[in-house]
Amino acid sequence: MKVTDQIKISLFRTMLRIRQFEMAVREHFQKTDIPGFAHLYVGEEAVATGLCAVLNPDDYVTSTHRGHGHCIAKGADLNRLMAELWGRKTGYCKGRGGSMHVYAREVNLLGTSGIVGAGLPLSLGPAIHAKLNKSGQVSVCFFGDGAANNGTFHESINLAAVQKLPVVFVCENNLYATVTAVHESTKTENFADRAAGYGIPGVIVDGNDVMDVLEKADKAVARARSGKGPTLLECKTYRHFGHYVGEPGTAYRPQEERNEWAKRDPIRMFCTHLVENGTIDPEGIEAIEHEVEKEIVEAVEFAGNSPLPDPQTVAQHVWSGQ
Amino acid sequence: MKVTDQIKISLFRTMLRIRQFEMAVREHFQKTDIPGFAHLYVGEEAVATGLCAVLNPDDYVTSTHRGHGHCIAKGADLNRLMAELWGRKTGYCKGRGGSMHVYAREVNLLGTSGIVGAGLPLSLGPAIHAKLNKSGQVSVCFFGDGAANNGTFHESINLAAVQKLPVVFVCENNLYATVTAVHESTKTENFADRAAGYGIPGVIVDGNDVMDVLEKADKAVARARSGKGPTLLECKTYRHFGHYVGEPGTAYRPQEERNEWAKRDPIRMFCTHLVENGTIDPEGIEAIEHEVEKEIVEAVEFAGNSPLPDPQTVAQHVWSGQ
Amino acid sequence: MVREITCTQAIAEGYAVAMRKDPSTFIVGEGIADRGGCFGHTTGLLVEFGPERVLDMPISESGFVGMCAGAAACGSRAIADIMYVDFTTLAMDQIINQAAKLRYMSGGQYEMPLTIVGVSGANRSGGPHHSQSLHPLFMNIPGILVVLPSNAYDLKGLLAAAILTNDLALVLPHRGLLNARCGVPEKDYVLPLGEARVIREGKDVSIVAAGMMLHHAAEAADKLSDRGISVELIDPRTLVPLDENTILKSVKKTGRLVVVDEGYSNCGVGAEIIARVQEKAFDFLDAPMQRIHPVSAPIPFSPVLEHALLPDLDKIVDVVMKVAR
Amino acid sequence: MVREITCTQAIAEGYAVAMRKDPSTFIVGEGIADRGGCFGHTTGLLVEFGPERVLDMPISESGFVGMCAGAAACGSRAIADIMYVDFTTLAMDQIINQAAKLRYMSGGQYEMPLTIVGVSGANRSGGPHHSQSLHPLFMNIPGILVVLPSNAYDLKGLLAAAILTNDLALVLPHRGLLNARCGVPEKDYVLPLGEARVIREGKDVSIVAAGMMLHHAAEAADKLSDRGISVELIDPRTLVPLDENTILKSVKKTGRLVVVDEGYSNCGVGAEIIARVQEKAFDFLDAPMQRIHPVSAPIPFSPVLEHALLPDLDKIVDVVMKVAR
Ligand SMILES: Cc1ncc(C[n+]2csc(CCOP(=O)(O)OP(=O)(O)O)c2C)c(N)n1
Ligand SMILES: Cc1ncc(C[n+]2csc(CCOP(=O)(O)OP(=O)(O)O)c2C)c(N)n1
Ligand SMILES: [Mg+2]
Ligand SMILES: [Mg+2]
Repeated sequence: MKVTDQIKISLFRTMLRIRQFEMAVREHFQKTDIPGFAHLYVGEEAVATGLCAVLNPDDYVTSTHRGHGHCIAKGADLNRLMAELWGRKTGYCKGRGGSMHVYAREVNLLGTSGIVGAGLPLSLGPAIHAKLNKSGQVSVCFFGDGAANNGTFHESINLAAVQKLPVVFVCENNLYATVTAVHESTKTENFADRAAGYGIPGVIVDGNDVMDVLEKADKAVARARSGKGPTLLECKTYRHFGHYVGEPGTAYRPQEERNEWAKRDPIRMFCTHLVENGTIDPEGIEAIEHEVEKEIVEAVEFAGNSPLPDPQTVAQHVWSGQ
Repeated sequence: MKVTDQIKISLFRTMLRIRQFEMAVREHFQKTDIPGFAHLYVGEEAVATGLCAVLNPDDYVTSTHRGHGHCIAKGADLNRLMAELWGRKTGYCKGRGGSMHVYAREVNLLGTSGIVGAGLPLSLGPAIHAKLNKSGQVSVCFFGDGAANNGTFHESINLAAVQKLPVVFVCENNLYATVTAVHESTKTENFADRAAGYGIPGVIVDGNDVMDVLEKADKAVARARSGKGPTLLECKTYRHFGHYVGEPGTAYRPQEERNEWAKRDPIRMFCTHLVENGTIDPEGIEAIEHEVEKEIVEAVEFAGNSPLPDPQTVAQHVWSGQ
Repeated sequence: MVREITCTQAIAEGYAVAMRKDPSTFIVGEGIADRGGCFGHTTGLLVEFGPERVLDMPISESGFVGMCAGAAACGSRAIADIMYVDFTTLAMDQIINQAAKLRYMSGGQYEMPLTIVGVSGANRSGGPHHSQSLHPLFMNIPGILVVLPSNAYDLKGLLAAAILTNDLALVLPHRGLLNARCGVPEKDYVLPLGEARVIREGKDVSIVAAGMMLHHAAEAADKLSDRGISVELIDPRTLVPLDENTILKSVKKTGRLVVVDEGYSNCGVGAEIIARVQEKAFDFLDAPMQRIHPVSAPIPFSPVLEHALLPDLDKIVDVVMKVAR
Repeated sequence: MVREITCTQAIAEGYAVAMRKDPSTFIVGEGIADRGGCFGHTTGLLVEFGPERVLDMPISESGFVGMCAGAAACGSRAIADIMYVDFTTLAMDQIINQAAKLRYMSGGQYEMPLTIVGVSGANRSGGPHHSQSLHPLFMNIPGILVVLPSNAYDLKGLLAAAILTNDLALVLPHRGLLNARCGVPEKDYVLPLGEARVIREGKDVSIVAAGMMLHHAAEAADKLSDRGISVELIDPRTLVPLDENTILKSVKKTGRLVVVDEGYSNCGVGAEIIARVQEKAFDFLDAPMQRIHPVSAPIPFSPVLEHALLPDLDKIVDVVMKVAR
């Protein structure tokens, strides 16, 4: 894939969109406009953005509990996404799902998930569906370092490998699963090393460098699309905030480590790169910032003004034909 | 461990004991003396034998649906084992378990299993129990190539590795899981390669050479006992008969392959080795054969003459204190 | 004269009916392709439908059930043949938390045309891990159809129907009935889900029993008839949805009910049916309703113990005698 | 005056009681060691009992529950803190097929002193994967104790008791009650399992309700009393074993029964209790018994829907009014 300036600017815009969306979620969660839980993707925007940039609109994505970024990068409507988080009727799932159970069929998003690791088996579904239909679609499966120690990781990757399913497995290694550091839950150096045990390629990616993500994702997606089977990408990255809004994320993560990663903020790094290379000038950046800000304000307004679901409908959609 | 002639002869005796036990099981299953299912270990005797030869009596073993060999190698009483297979009151489990659910506490056998892969998580239990008690005991976990594709494999080995539990994971790769060849269920060349993904040693073993098994098991057990954590051993081997008694095992396994492995019969090979090296003479072999035969005849008699369980006791042992 | 086939053959035919009707249907499982399944119950599928639609799986129950759920959401029609229902425990998260909830969680965006087929029930010393009747667990979870056929005719038609609905369905052929034969048309057909069948009419006591238990109950009904007790016997055929009306109508006539089920008693099928009947036909009841289930213990291996655990002809006769008094 | 603590603190204290009493007891879970558990419910355990007995786990529910089952068989006393009961689906095979059956399968050779603790129930938009009440599934399987405490006092004493038995136990604190306080002695104590408590005596209608539902039922009882209906309210505290006698005694007095439970209706707690009562107190019943459960749907995220789904004060009052009439 040739990465034109236009594409680069759109990558920047997507990352910013995710960032600002998440900051708005944070604010409105704290104001209790948003119920339930909210796990923010701030700091990890380059992964979803670089990955989804190489996908076709009809490719599939399965996501995690930390899924807003994947939804946005895949093209989900910000209004309907925000409304879902607010538990409104206009949300993608009519308020039934909320942050941890967003599904958006119009962009082939097969769900965020409240069960860690559950997206891995599910992600094989779109892949075999595509294979049966010879549609050339690809399935991308995001999951965390914590999920990588669940049995679903093993069964799913092995099964995809042996069936040569068009899946790209994307481990977002942000070094922690809730409060547990990676080295406390596995003795492997890199999750990418596990790929060899399934006879597929494993690739380490700088998850804070959107261009590195895009480049390696492009290869993995091409490989999947051409029928050669899955790839395991391990994207090293970091969340800026706590595990969820309300959890400070400081007690178990050394200050120094947090500072180091703050310096490597994916958006700031890419912005600097774009400006330094003359892809865009600071005014251009500012213009995008304003445009995105407007989108987010609009999404918040849309969500806030949306009606609540009708309680009478609570039993609807359990069975088909309802 | 220094392998004396005496030990070698006892290895031979154990392998033969397993073989003859299994042949008796086969006969009495076909006669319908033995109900349920019977999965024979014939052809794989060197694995259990070599492994258990380096264990202490109080070390633990978890086994599989193909578990008679593990039971015998661990020192289970042939009479009580056979009686269990016959569903008799005198069996280890008073007839509640049968072939696929044998437990023998007196030799720390934590069970064969009707659920493939279920022994892997269970095997961590004795290990952490031993660690808590600083008892120096080791837990050995046998499982098949088919089980190695189950999520329990992944979770258990990773967990044992990160907790440095004294476990030895023994993959008995007999090239098939029921009718499915290894290469149809995974793209990995060797299961031992998966060990790297958990940061532990993975070792390929000639599962038909009892001396190779013993040597590598000795190292793995020593490593576990000294607190360095688990090892994954992959023992390449082959079952002579079908998946269970009644399944011919021929349709999906090429004749040539079966012939090749028949030539590598672990008992015959070791017998030749012993005789050629002068460890024992043919008369000595014959004497052992007769002794073992007697043991087996006795076990069959014991089982056949044992009373059935009392149907009135059917609800006993569901709850503690019953 | 109608051709007779076994339940094993009926499974293969039921699969084929659905796979013919909807070419988006595929089936996965362990050893189900060229080997025809461990009971021979998928014989012929690979030849008719080809290797793309009939796939062997590694021993990865969670992986392949989840794959089927995902594919079903995308619009394929999926069949996960899980061999024994005892193995659903390994895929429980994908069944309960994903497949059964996916339509609902998505607000109706996705359908779930997934059918899981697992041989169920105790028979000839399968032992604790190959004998269970786990349907009450699935009945408790909203969004799962539960089918418990008692004969090859129903099995073929109900299996096809389950596959062709857009709901998650669990179909549970009984291991002890796999070789049982009955007349089954060669042609493709589909039966409605949720319709009980009155097996025999009677006026003294109603018995509800599905799967293998129906056969014991039928024998019991014969014996009871000799003793002057007239049994109305009902095969619910599907437990979700349950044909409550047929049961209520019967109990309103007889005033007495016995439920026989091979699942466990506590929070089981008997409790559910009894609770419904007392609510909706309270004034018609002449005696406490009874339920007959296995003894509350894992299913033991030894034939004598297995027999002691399970409901059988004699236990049914005893209980019905008591109820009829 | 007795000190008041929350259910969260009561969990930590219940753990500590058992871990002090039996030094072979250890606890595992995700983030339960130096972080004190995701609800703060294991605070202090690491300091008191050390890193060998308080261990953090990878996200490997099947792995660590199985490990605990194995250790329990060997003679350690094991606690698997699984965070939310919704995650038991991932360990279902180890729970149902291994731990619950191991003593039985082994013919009594091994004990199973394993306790699984999972926060249960819907509260403030946990959504479909963090709100379930899955106890009916476990109640159906022989060999599992099921404890559903309604307050901090019971929680501490019943949790300790569950850990100190040699049976597999599931203890399910309600998420909505984690911050609820009541008087709890500082000293170590253990309560008997299987003893219901009559929360208030009454003569018109018996209500049985555990966990969070007890609190709604208690409010309803107040309101009903204003309307002249006298409710006898029973907290079963443990669902397995169930204190049938206390319930029967009450229904024999009132002639009317309503069961409220947060698990689903189909093959649920209401069905079970109703089936037992009609069998054993048939002649005492003056009206059909009723059960109140959530609407049969996954638990939705949006607060209005969540509220619509769950039993609450008004629904209980309505049903009891109907029953009492
Ligand atoms: C099966 C399961 N176990 C535990 C949890 C609780 N939990 C929610 S998020 C999380 C950590 C996940 O870590 P990781 O996969 O690395 O994702 P991250 O949060 O770092 O993005 C845990 C343990 C859960 N939701 N599901
Ligand atoms: C969870 C589960 N899935 C499927 C089965 C059915 N089954 C019994 S043995 C077996 C094959 C096991 O293969 P492997 O692990 O290689 O052991 P082997 O029989 O070759 O010794 C299968 C699929 C089972 N018992 N449990
Ligand atoms: Mg993480
Ligand atoms: Mg094998």
